[in-house]
Amino acid sequence: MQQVASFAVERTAYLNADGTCAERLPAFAGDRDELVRLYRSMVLTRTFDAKAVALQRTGRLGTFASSLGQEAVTVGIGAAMRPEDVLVPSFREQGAQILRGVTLEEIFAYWGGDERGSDFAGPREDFPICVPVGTQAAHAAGVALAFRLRREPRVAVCVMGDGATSKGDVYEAMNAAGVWRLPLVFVVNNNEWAISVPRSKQTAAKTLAQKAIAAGFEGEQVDGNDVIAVRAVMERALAMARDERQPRLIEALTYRLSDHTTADDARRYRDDKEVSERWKAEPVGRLRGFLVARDWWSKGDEEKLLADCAREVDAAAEAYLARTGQPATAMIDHVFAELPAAMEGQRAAIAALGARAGGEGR
Amino acid sequence: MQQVASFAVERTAYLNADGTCAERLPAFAGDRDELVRLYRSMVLTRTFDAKAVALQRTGRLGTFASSLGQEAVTVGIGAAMRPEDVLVPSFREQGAQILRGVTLEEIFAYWGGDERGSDFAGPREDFPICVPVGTQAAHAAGVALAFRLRREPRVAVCVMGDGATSKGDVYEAMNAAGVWRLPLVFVVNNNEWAISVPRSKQTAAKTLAQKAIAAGFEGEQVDGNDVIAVRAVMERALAMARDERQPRLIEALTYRLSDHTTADDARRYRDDKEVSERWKAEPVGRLRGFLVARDWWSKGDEEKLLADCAREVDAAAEAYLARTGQPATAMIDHVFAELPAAMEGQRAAIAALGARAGGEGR
Amino acid sequence: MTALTMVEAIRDAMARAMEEDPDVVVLGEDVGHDGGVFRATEGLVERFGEERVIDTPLSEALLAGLAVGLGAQRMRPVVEFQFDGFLYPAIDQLVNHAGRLRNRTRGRLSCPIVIRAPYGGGIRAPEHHSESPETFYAHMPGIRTVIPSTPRRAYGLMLAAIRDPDPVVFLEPKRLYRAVREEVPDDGEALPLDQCFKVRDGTDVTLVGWGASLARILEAADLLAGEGIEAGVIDVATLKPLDAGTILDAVRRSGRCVIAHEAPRSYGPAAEIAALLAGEGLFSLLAPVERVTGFDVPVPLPRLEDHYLPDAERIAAAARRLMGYR
Amino acid sequence: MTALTMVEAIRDAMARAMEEDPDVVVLGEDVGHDGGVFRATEGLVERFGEERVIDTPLSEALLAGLAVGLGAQRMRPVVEFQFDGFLYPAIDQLVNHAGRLRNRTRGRLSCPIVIRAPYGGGIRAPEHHSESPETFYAHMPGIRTVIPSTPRRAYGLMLAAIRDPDPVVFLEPKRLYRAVREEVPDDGEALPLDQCFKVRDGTDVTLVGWGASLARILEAADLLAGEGIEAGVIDVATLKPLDAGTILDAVRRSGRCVIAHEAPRSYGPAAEIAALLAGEGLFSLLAPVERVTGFDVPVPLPRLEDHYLPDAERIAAAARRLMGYR
Ligand SMILES: Cc1ncc(C[n+]2csc(CCOP(=O)(O)OP(=O)(O)O)c2C)c(N)n1
Ligand SMILES: Cc1ncc(C[n+]2csc(CCOP(=O)(O)OP(=O)(O)O)c2C)c(N)n1
Ligand SMILES: [Mg+2]
Ligand SMILES: [Mg+2]
Repeated sequence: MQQVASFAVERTAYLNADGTCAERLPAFAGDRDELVRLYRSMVLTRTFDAKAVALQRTGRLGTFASSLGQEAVTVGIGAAMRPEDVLVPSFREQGAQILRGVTLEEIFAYWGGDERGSDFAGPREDFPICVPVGTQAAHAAGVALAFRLRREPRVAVCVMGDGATSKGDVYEAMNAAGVWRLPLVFVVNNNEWAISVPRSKQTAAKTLAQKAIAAGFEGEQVDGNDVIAVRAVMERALAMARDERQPRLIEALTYRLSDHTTADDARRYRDDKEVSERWKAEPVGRLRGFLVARDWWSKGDEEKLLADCAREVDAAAEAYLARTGQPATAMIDHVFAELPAAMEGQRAAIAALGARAGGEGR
Repeated sequence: MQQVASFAVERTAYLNADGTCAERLPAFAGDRDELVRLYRSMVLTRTFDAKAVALQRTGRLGTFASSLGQEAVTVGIGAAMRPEDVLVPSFREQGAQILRGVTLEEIFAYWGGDERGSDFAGPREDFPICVPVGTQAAHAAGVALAFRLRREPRVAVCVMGDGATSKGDVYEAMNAAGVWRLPLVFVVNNNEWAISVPRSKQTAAKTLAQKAIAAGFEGEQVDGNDVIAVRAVMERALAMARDERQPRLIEALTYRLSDHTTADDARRYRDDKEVSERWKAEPVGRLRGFLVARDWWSKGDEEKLLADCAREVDAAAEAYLARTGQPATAMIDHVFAELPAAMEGQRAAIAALGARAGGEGR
Repeated sequence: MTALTMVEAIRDAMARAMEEDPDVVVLGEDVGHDGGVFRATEGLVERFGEERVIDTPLSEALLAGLAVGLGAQRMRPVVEFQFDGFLYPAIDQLVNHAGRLRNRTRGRLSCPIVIRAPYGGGIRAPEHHSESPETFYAHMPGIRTVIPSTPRRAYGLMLAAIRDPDPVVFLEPKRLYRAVREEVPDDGEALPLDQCFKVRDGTDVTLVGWGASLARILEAADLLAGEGIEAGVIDVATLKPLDAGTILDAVRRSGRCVIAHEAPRSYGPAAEIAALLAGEGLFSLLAPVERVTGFDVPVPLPRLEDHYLPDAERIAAAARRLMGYR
Repeated sequence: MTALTMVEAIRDAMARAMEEDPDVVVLGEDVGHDGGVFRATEGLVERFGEERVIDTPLSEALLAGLAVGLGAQRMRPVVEFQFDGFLYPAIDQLVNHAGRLRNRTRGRLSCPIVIRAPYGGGIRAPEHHSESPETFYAHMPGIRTVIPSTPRRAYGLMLAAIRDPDPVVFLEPKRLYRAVREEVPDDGEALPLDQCFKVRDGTDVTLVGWGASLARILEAADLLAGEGIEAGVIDVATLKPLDAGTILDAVRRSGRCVIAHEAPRSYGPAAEIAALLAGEGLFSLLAPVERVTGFDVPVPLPRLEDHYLPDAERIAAAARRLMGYR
């Protein structure tokens, strides 16, 4: 027998759980402003999530997927991407979306059951939230293929959960990214659970990063509760995708501190003890510890930030709640660029239903 | 950065292209009878393929996929499996099917457009030929799961082409095999082409064996033109699957010497020179060289074998051609265990059509 | 005996089938300790163990293909798909394999499987969680399509589906999972898989539907009764094979038919029933066949969903229009 | 100008669209140097290069998803699926994404893609190579479904499909690929995507179909003409959105309608047309609407295929039955 190929998976981490450093930090970590930006984004995301859950509990929002505990992943992604890159998210990347300019009000609207929430004023080419798990991976490959064919120095970033790595369409997209050398970075938010299914029942692969080996490119792990590490590996991966057309898979190791969504009750299938244990490694406190240790962050800064975030989120929630509804005909007016003649009767019927209900929808 | 996982892919080969040995041979290779059985099966398969192509060319068979040059893969698989194992083939494994007791006449019938060809008298639980590439992988996982749940010491063997490794459903099945530790051996017949698409355009993975790494189990390569090697790695993999519930992926390196099917003209997309070069490594001559070198095979043996195979194949072809047709109603009588009342009208209509055409179908 | 919701009745049927037949296994995402996102499999893993109630990886194409392999080995998998919108990856396996394994092997191998999925709208669910894809399955040869509309029918039809030797797609109107309770004796009695239910008598107009639309239809029938119009109601719980006789008989008497469903209108399931009436039923028709359906648009997100789903008023209005013809 | 086969006409249309618009790219398995298994893309890679004529890995779900991503970037991918039976893995992407990307983003992103596949029976092909899945696509909101029946219509409809700003599923009757030749000027003229073609006049009975069935229908019309029955023929080349007006007009005059297709009967495409007639068209009908279709069985392998596919005799027989009603 002869060895014909060998592979390795590496892991990057900088911050320990207490905010001290394990390794030499990347350059940007010397920049207080940048770290504060990351910190602020994580806190804003967490504030937003809490508000969304509260709105759902009081019947003013639909089912919602919080990113509690995973803010470093999504903020690290959003912070490293360029505006002209394209984000192809799953449904838990509000942190990245916010950094890219999707408004809080739009995100509320989406989860509030209003399609206009996906008509982002900001990143016009970003994909909307994707609910059917893993189906977005092929979209990201298509976007990256367009970049490649047009020779644009842009990168598509596809985010998915650990559960999504079991989907065949994700594998197909990765394989295409490998063979065509697409400017495409896959990020797996490994929060250890896919609703009630733990990582260990999802796959026998020792790491999720190694899924890339099947597609012929490299995968790596990163401490997903360490926003400095996430931002650093994302930056490197984006540069390699942009400049050398090397796709890459980044597995971010984190934990879903919340229920799967507001429709879920995680106590049915996992131990509260496990959850409280994992609170110790959560990303927001960790970066705060680091900032405080450097004297880059004070109690006053914290109070002001929390107040700012609360104000911003509350304002967005109010704007969302105050939104006027769409007319019933909105459901048919955007299906085709131009309404086919054959659908005019249906449009009239919908208009009549709208009128019957007293004008616009909810 | 810290290395968290590493993997390797190995390759097994015994016979050189000229029939000499590269490594110490496995025990069964000391048994002339077994090697002659393998040799005979390869020659029979090749004879069958040639006849099938000839029948197609003269309008007496439908489109047919020859296994020319790949006989060692399919015969190696068939020889290593136990009768109670289950073969889940693609469409180029006639060699394995024949060894398992599917009759030549049945195989002719299938490709001749007669469903009865899949009603094997022999291996009653084997799957029929599978045309939609890769879809059989999940069936094999289901079969292996049944074995596991019933604690039967049986193994499912799923065979596919190099092109099939790009299918997401194949990956999903591999992932399931890994996480449930199914008694399941995947064999990739890497004949370097998927119709006109070369292996290099199919995936950037350096080996196809490494596809297993994504699923958390081991993959290995074997010289697919060396029937001793194929049989040996299959035997090992079957034992590990049976006794230790370790699934495995075997990539057999071979070459499609024929057109993709009789409907294909490979000269459109590949060089004749490439093909003649690859004839030098074909498996039948290679094993013959080995047998002759050991004095285990004579010119007389060869002549007799060729004559026997021709006779067997011709007899099967004649039986196939002499088969009586099915009645038109055969198309509806096997759709459900019992014909639903709602379909009786359709059955009557089909019977009338059959009568209109003068009784039974072709 | 306590009254059960539909989801409880389905659970009872699965549990009973598992008791009766060791080859019955339940598979799906989160069907184990979570009990399924709608709790249809709650308690089953505790009762039957992890080898018979199997949490799968998140792979819908796999789920259907696994079922084919298990079925070929004479197991009887009951596979839960989490939502209607995630069943589509299974179509390839259903149409290319499950529906034809028996036929293509001339009966040597078969596929005694049940594909379960919650379906339909009306619960203000997220995107892709309110689909009505029954046409896809009803159009596939070799597959039965069943949709219950009450707890009792759900119980009997589920038992029948599991015991049936061929593949059954079993769509469960999620809006009805907990909407009503009904006495459901756990008596092991299956219901036939090829008979419509005559739910209400009335010969002025025949209202036809299934699943969650049936409740809307019954509301409409009440509205109409208040106006002196006696509507007969048929629950087409077994869409395929379709019990044409029951529908034709009723329309022969009423001369008028309204078919209601949530699926998009064009090439939707009502078309088959209307076609039946335009064929064999033509000369009984006093009035045009009315289809009250979803529109040819994606199901809107919750804010506009109410304008999309057929409701009692739309159904009643259609019936009233038909009463204008004699 | 030489007469072209349908496959050549489709190739000409693709080539012209690629000339006109640099955003048009062709993708699929074996579309490059092999020119596609039916040679529909022959010569394109030589002319437009490997960056615009792209051989893909063997991954059908990917093909559809890639097209969505490319479309969102304003490219116009024309994606070849090798055979009808291998399109099913694409359904998830088509129904969950392609057909609703524009709607769910309120027009911000869109999906100007064409999904091409050879379809239908009649060429004695292997298993899974003779499917007629048009119902699946015609039932999906947000997607157009087009099926040409002559070289000329194939050219004009393909051009229209590529230029259309929304997704089009374009099914090509493989039996007709090389069956006839016709003058097809490469004039860049597209045909409308929402109009039926009136192919033959005749007011005794209206025969409706598309794709390969159309040739059978025309044969039937000849047979009938020989018996003094004047059959009008309509080619429903654009199944969705359906041009109901043309069909209703014709049946208003004839009072009789036969619809023919190869797809399985139940919940098949003819049902939509029959439903239309049972609705708006009811009072024009002198006779029951006849559906001459495939059966509710998997398409048989070649030996029994002829008994499955509707032929001229079956169509004519249905028309004759209708002539018994006045
Ligand atoms: C294709 C598909 N199947 C099932 C679901 C239902 N579902 C929603 S989220 C989820 C689990 C996803 O887990 P993971 O990928 O780890 O992401 P996470 O929710 O943990 O962020 C499931 C099964 C879905 N949305 N899509
Ligand atoms: C899902 C699917 N897509 C496309 C095809 C058409 N097709 C038949 S064989 C083949 C190539 C298969 O290549 P490979 O897996 O390498 O097997 P080989 O033919 O070389 O044995 C293709 C594309 C198919 N049968 N199934
Ligand atoms: Mg997760
Ligand atoms: Mg190959």
